[in-house]
Amino acid sequence: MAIRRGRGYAAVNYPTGMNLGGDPSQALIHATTTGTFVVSLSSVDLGQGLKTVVAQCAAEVLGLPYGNILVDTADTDTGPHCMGTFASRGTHRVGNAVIMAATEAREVMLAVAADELEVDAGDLETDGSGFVQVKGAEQKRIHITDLALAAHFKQGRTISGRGIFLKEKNDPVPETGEMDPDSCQAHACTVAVVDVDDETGVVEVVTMYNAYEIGRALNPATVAQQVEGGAWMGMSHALFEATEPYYPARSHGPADFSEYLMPTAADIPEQHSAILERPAESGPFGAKGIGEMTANAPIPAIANAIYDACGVRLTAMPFTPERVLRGLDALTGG
Amino acid sequence: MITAVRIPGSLASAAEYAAAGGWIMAGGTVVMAQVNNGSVDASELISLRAAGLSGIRVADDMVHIGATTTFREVAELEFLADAVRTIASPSIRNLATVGGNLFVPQPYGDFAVCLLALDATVHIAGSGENRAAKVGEPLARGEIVTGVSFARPAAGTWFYRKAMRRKLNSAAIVAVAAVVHTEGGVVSSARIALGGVAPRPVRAVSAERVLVGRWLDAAALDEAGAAARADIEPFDDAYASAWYRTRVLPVHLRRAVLR
Amino acid sequence: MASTVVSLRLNGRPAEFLARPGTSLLSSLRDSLGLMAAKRGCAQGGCGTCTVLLDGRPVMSCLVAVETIEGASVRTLEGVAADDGRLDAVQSAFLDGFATQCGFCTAGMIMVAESLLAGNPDPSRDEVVEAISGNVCRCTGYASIIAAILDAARRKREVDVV
Amino acid sequence: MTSLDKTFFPGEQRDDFTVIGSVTQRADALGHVTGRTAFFEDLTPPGLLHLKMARSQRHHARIAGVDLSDALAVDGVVRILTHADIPNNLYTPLKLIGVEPDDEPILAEDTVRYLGDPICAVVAETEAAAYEAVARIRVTYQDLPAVFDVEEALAEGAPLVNEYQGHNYFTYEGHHCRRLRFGDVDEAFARADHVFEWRYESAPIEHAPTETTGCIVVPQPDGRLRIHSDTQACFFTLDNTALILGTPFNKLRIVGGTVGGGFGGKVDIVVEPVACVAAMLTNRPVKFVYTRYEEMQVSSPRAAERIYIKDAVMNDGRILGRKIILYVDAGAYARHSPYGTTKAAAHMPGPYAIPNVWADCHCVFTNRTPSSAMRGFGVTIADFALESQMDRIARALEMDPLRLRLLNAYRDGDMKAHRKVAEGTALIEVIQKAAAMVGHELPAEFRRMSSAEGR
Repeated sequence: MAIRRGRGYAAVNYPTGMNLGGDPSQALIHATTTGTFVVSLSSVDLGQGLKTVVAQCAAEVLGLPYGNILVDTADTDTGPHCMGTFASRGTHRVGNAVIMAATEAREVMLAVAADELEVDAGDLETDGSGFVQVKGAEQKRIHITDLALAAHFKQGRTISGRGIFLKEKNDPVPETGEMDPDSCQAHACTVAVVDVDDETGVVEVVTMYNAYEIGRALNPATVAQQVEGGAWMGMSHALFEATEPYYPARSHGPADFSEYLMPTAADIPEQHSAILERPAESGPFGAKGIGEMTANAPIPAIANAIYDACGVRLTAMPFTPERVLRGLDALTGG
Repeated sequence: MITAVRIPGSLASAAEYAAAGGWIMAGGTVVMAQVNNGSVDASELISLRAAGLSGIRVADDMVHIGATTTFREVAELEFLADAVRTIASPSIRNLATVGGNLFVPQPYGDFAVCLLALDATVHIAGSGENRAAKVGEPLARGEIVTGVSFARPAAGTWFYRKAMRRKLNSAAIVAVAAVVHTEGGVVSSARIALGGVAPRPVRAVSAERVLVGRWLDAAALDEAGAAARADIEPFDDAYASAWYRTRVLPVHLRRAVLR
Repeated sequence: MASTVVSLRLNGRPAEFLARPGTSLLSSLRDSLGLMAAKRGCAQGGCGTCTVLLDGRPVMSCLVAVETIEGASVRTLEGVAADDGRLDAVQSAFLDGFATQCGFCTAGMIMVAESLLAGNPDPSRDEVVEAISGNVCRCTGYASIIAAILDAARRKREVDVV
Repeated sequence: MTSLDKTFFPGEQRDDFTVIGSVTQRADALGHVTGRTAFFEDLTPPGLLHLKMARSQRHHARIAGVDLSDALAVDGVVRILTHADIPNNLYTPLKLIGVEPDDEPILAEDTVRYLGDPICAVVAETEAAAYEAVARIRVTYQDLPAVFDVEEALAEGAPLVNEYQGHNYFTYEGHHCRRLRFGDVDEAFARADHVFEWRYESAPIEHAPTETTGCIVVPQPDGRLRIHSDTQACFFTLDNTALILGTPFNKLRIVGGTVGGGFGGKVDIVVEPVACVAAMLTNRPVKFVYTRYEEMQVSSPRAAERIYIKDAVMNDGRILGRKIILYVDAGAYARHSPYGTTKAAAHMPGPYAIPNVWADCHCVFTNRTPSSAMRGFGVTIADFALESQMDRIARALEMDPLRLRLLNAYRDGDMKAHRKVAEGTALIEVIQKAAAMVGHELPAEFRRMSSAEGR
């Protein structure tokens, strides 16, 4: 019996946004009378943290603290249209729409402040803590709460903005497949280290090293969540998952979480991930969509590591102990 | 649809309800899952929670475990702790019982495999005489398992290994439980039970025959493991194919004993 | 098919409610008592999203026939924070450690951790892993959850020393 | 451990942000750790009815008869819906972006096409009564031949899976597949030092969110329906549901946005339409939430794929041409698979500059659970094939697998096979970084490579 160690590589790219475009999202933003900004959307947070990251986008553009932003979303009576949360489009599409809406609202906010401070709006800046101030004369300033009250009760103006992101729909040329299928591409390279038990065919992923290029990490903590959870899912796909374990035969489909195999907390590898940033021109602050791609590179990296470890080339997912062992038997003529 | 849940305060009362056709439930880990998806083919549930069947007694190396003793409690028997840790998850082991495990189909029911290897006696009560049975014997309507008993194996004679697709909380690909005695390195007796490789826990009698009289080494165990293929009725399921179970059975039999 | 009155000690307070025959503790918590922290992820005991503490020990509440635990003590995530809303160490560690994503498994994970740390103030990583081995998370890959539980243990020990 | 490496692309960075790029606590985390985040199923409107589905127990069959009499006799059953109750029973979700034809019934009419195809919806006062009634519905089937293999499905004489599609493939503007034609692959194979051809395959994969797909529909005093749903796409669900119900769009309101994991599985429109019909016909709130079994076996998985890749390769590792034949197993109905198959075609030939590319990507119908979108839609399985292929080429040529990739990596300015000029590329850099992380030594010329510099 031997445990055989191997290392495998894979490098991938992944498109952001619904294939071929035609997938708009809108955002509306308005200030309450006390200077909180409400971002109205109909977009869905699946747990990836969309609400958090679009609030960050709004705060950044408005020059206000994150705490001044409320996100009200996913009610079709109150939120403007969003195509949906899929295709790694949420941060990209909705982020851009929110930036556009917040930019319009910021212009009004500065115009209101200019009237209150009796200066030119072009001479104003935000300090990030809640004040609008005169550049170079920071003592001349007004707090967002006073500013919003003045807009409503004195000046009779709404501090609000509208935003939309639309990449025009593109139809592929039927003969050649010529098309414009993406807004930008994110990138990943995985190195997987595996141990193969050559008597049982059991594969253990020992370590995964991942390098991701994601445009910009808008919130490094939620980026880390996506990449760690996504790489786990990739490893799970690679070694365990199938709703039809005897595909294309339709038998023994798992009915529950006992039969549908995914790694438990005891089966996870050590993960080391590095994030690279090459801001995308089309992305909100350069961000690309990364929700999906994190699961992809681990699968071939693990297949290639298994080959490196024991010489068995697996061409069918998932890489079950049975497939590894049949491969080993074939190598030894067993 | 369930129309009543009985919680008898005594064994006699439980037996009466059982004779009337209700489903017996101890920890609920199997029965409640079926209640929840509407697949229980009975209208009454009989909970044994208050029937006084819980507890572990150890006297003169004889162990008696009450039917509704949970696996959390069984894990306190040191030699069985490792085996118990391979059964489901701690949250399930806080509910699941020894009695219930006897009725779980393979590839679940690991403790029944242990009991078979331990040559345990299953104590059964019912409307008539109480009786003692072997692991795997069917119950008549109205009968209730009250507990199991077995001799605690001597130090160094108990072996257990469960091969799973995951490291924790998964069904058996192959479970091996064995009591093997040696004298001067030579096997004097072996009682081996297997799980995951037949619809019920099975004795690997062919493997036992190979081992007795042999040095307990890898070669003997590999030969025994190969022989054990005659004792199994392996099946395909969501975890592994019959081919794979058969293929790795000798590996796990050897690893169970040589660790 | 008469319902039964069941009384429990629920998050330290008495609770009394009606249950139809065969009702699970999970259904009673959610449908009769309005306690929604425990989730119905599978109703088969396979996911752990419904984990609560029954007499101090974690159980899948979907597998407990509520009529059979008359008089028992049940603790849910709603009963973990202090009455004034202060989070306990496990909750704080999950929050600070970014150990939640969609949040659907969180209640079960926290309840398992509460029970583990009550009995074992300094668990090893392996002990944490085994404790949560019945709880499925599809988002995180588990590493942040394991780290948060170990961090919670440290926080609790520091508080105890002070 | 995850860390940011700012040393790459130094000229393209901007760091004058205050909120962007900083660790910010999640807006939803406090609700999660206190158990107070409200998911759709945490709503218990008074008078709530429960809907459970009676499903096909055959892979492919004519329905000879459905007997509801025993089921209707179950105490607590309020109504049993059949296809006749659904105003526009036939649909396809992508009709919103112009995809045709409608090919899937909400409730089966005369044929079932996969194990689990919905037939009747029981609406009852309790879940237990609904289950009991489902068990008592008697469906008489006349079995039809079924096909489960994508290539067998395309062979002459295969049973027709979906007569609305007319073939066992989705038709792309008159073609039996989505085509990609770039350069001249045959010429590349003729010129190549080596030709490598291998096959790859996957099985269907479940999203397995911890929260299953579901909704609660609550009739409102103004006659509208409020739909509490865990959909990933509120308006997409609303628009499709309104079309199926034949109601004005503004009769419906979707409230959602808090989802216990989606991963693409909650883009399908599989619970809302029938729950809305039930709510309209009973004028009571109705809950339809998938059981874990339904989520595992009936909800659409990630499609199984079969991929053949044939490469024309030179001795120095340059790939001259790549020919791909790809089959997506869509199952019995189209759902989102025509789109996913096009996305797979657009992804070819992977992140490499290959001057000659030919791909036929087939969206194939078989008698299994319809597949649909999942994280990495159209790409995940292709990447398994493409990157396994790269590893095998490297080994066949006895080349360093990273240098092979770097040599062929696409860069800014390269024309992709779908005739879009590449920009913002960074494949070279992620490979360089990964190599550094594991101590895989690269010669200076490979360390100096840059995606931003054309070749």
